Amino acid sequence: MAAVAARELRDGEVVFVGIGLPNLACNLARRTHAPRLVLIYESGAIGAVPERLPVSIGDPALVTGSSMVCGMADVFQSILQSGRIEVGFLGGAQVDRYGNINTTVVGSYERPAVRLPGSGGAAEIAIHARRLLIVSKLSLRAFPERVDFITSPGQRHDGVPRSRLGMPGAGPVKVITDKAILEADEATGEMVLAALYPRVDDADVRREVGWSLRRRPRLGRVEPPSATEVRLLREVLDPRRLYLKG
Amino acid sequence: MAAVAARELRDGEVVFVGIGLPNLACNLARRTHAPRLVLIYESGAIGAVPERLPVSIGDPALVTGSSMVCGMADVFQSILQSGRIEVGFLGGAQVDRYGNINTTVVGSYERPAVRLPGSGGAAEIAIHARRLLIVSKLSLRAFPERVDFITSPGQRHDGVPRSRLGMPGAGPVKVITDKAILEADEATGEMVLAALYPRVDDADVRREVGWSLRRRPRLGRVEPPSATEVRLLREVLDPRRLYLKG
Amino acid sequence: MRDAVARFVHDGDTVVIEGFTHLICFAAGHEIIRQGRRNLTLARLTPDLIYDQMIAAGCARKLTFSWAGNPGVGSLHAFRRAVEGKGAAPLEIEEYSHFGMVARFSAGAARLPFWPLRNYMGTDLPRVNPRIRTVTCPYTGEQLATVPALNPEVTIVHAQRADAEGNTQIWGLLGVQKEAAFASQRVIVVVEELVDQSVIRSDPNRTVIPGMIVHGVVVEPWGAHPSYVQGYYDRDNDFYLAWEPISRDPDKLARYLDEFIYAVPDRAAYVRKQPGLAARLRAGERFSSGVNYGF
Amino acid sequence: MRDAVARFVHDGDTVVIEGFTHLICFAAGHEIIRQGRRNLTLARLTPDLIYDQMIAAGCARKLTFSWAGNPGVGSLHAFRRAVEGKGAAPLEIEEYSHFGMVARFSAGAARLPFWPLRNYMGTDLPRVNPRIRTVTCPYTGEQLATVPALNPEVTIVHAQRADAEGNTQIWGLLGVQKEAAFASQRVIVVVEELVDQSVIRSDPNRTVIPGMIVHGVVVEPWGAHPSYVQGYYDRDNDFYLAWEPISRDPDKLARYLDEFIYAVPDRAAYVRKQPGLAARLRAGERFSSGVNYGF
Repeated sequence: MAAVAARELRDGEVVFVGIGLPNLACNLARRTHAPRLVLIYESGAIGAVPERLPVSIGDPALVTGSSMVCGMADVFQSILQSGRIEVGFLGGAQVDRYGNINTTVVGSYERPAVRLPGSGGAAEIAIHARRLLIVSKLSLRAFPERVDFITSPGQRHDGVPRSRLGMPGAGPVKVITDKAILEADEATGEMVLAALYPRVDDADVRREVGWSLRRRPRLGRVEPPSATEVRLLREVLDPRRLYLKG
Repeated sequence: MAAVAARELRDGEVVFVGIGLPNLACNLARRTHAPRLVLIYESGAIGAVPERLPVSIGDPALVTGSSMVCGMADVFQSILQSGRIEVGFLGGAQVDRYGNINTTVVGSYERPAVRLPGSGGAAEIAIHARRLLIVSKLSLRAFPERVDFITSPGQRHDGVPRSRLGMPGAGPVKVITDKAILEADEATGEMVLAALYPRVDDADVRREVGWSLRRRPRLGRVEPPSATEVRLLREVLDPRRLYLKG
Repeated sequence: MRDAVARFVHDGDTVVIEGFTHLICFAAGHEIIRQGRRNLTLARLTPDLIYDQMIAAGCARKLTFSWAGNPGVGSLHAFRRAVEGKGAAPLEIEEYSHFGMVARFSAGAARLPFWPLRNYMGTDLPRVNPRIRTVTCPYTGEQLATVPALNPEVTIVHAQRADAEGNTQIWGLLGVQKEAAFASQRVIVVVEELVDQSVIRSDPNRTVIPGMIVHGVVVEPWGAHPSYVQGYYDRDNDFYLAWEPISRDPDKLARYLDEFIYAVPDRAAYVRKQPGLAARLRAGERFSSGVNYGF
Repeated sequence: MRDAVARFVHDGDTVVIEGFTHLICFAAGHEIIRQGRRNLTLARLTPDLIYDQMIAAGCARKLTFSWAGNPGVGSLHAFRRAVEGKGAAPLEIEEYSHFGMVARFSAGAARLPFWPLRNYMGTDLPRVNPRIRTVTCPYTGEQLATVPALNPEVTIVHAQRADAEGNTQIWGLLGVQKEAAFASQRVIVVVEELVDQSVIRSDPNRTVIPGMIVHGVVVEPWGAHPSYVQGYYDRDNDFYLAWEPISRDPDKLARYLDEFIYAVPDRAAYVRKQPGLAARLRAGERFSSGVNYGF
């Protein structure tokens, strides 16, 4: 998933980087096709060039050698709210038909079965980033028809498109999973099947999605990670396998 | 006036310092009875210890050796609006019966006879400083019954007391002139005669004030500058007589 | 630290120990636990291990926050047990996003009653938090979200250095240290090093918190561990990993509190109990050069 | 500078050359005059000598400001003639206080349509400026003043140093340089020194403006004279005094523009015309020491 996500980034773009896989993807892109990618962390590090894989979004390695450190009021007001983030990355415990994301609770808010961490910066990233990439492993539990709680808004809320709700960014344009890539359909706002990984078919994906998944007329093929991508990920970026499993 | 104004400052107070006489008064107080006075300039210098008399409120000597420099958004929001300035100092082309100050226009706003600089930080200093000292030379032109334009509000506006208008600070409590000290009357909000300089009488002051000036039942006597005050002002603080005339 | 907490932190207060990953003052949290404060409203963006410990110790009545997890590791289990109804005591929560919490501190620092932000449309947060409201722009007519000011009774800020008057310098991640301090009625600054005022005054642009708003300065080396201090010591990521099994098991958690908080009198004793800290975490050297303040 | 002004500053634009006493980019103002820009809306807190010169040269249609004087000296006479109806051309004005202008830039930087502030009650400013309005707090019901966002087409910021990507470092007085840059559609940074990015990256907390919002970087030593640059040269207070009689007399002012602006091709020539500058104004040395960014 990290290698697939990395390919979605264009050189010179300004990316709001989350921890974990998104961080791996951004640093991989910076070392392959996008050396001028500007990495911004919500902790306030801009133009970070981490010498080690940051364990948290506030790792000291994000500060040392970065081009600017600013307070979080500047990050959220003058950088994110001002529309300067071109790409946002989010994961989520649940992702639904319209790309709404839940990282707050499983079950009811008042008596949750599982209490998750909550929004952090996710709600505002989903609202303001010019385009949003969701990264999440495919499973029936993670892809319900409707999330239990909307932490970060997707393409529609109760049938109303996001632009009508006043959201500046384009919202989730792609969902990158471990088996396929889904894309937002321009007309309906639904996440539809757009491309398959090697040795995965249509039915493998449908089995793990909780709604009747539509598909693009012509499906793309996701290229497997190249030897360079694999080497960089395993040997340089995450040699201790903090985020890469298997 | 500088020496008289300096005596109004208590040790340890936080003072918002204007340029010219207020700056002289603050630095005199710091070198006499109030060594722990905290000088804050609207330009963002906090705890300034200027090695030379600053010609402007943005002089580099206010920065070098100060305890903090911050942006002007912090100065106005987190320091002034938050109620942390204990004393403000303002001058003005016109000061009226209720301590309203005009530094904007003589004549009408649309076709002014004389266009003055405007508010700068004066309006908000008059609104937020916990108490305000006005420093102005006495003259009929400078002390009209009603100013042509209210740049910085005094004790009353169209008869309404400032507290009813939602102003946090106590407003102008004293007007320090070159002949007398006026004080705000607690009941009426009017500036009334409170103390006279040596060799000045009641009538000398009334002659230069454009309203029927009331007086405290018992008038104070303003002590002339001491030898130390005169020496500090003339030899140390303003040897080139930028602000001290005569 | 003992005197500062005794004097400035009272039962029932809203208490903020801020710091975004960087500069989280565990020394202050531990002392509050030791002194047995109760019914606190704890507020910070990321409760982190420090509030998980304070919740487990029974200090908190309420938590105001925006992201409650162990970053890169997992859950804060004492927090989860309380919220999922499995804890010893109930815990009221008031929840925002990071931007919302930042805006609450900004409003508090400016002493405005609210802060406007373009946010929350399409999310369920305003449904479960009625303090997220809207205001109509007097120029464009559009609706914007608002959050209310947060003005805690006491804020504790960890920093690299300060002078005796409390003029405080921070570098590396700044989080909302400045806004939280300005928003607070009382401010305690905890520093790695107390320096002469000439050090502060030689680089005034580095000062983040002015002494005029500081009520107490405490010198406490290693006071942020297992959090970190740029230029002094690294984050103890191993401890953050170790917290997962400790906090998952209420008995283990109680034993941790006993051994590392109740049984030690102060921070110096806490550091002595862990002799490898300096060797393992002491920061390397990456000095910046100076700039000219002359005129 | 010639290319940057030609490319980024257009007739009819709202132009901001900020800097509070410190870092006022006269080099940019002079180049705009030389290139004969017209119908500009000039905005800054303190018009200072730079906008007095631009008004005299006929560049401005409108002025947005909060304090229009020659600090410690007297008036800006070209401005006064225009406003008092004695100038060659009318000048529209839009007037705030400093706090109001700061709030306008803050709103612009955050891309909010307005900013709330507790201000203006009891003053005549809202009477003459209908863009100062009010909003009702959704929590307390109280009325607060508002000002509208200011989002200029182009902002020019002078600074001590930047790297080639526009990451810009400033120390000494910061004014509203950061807010004005973030509020602007286009940003030109003018620096005393272009430095390698390793210099910037060795002290990232010193960076005030990130390269990602900068459109052009111009290297122009002495570009702020007669304003000043902390650590590089002092303010030319003698010139500010000399401006009073020049600006008071329209003929003298025209001759000044001819000699020091129209007759010189660029800033280097302007500096060569005044051979004593460095000897008179070069800054002394008061270096800060470095801090450790290691981990």
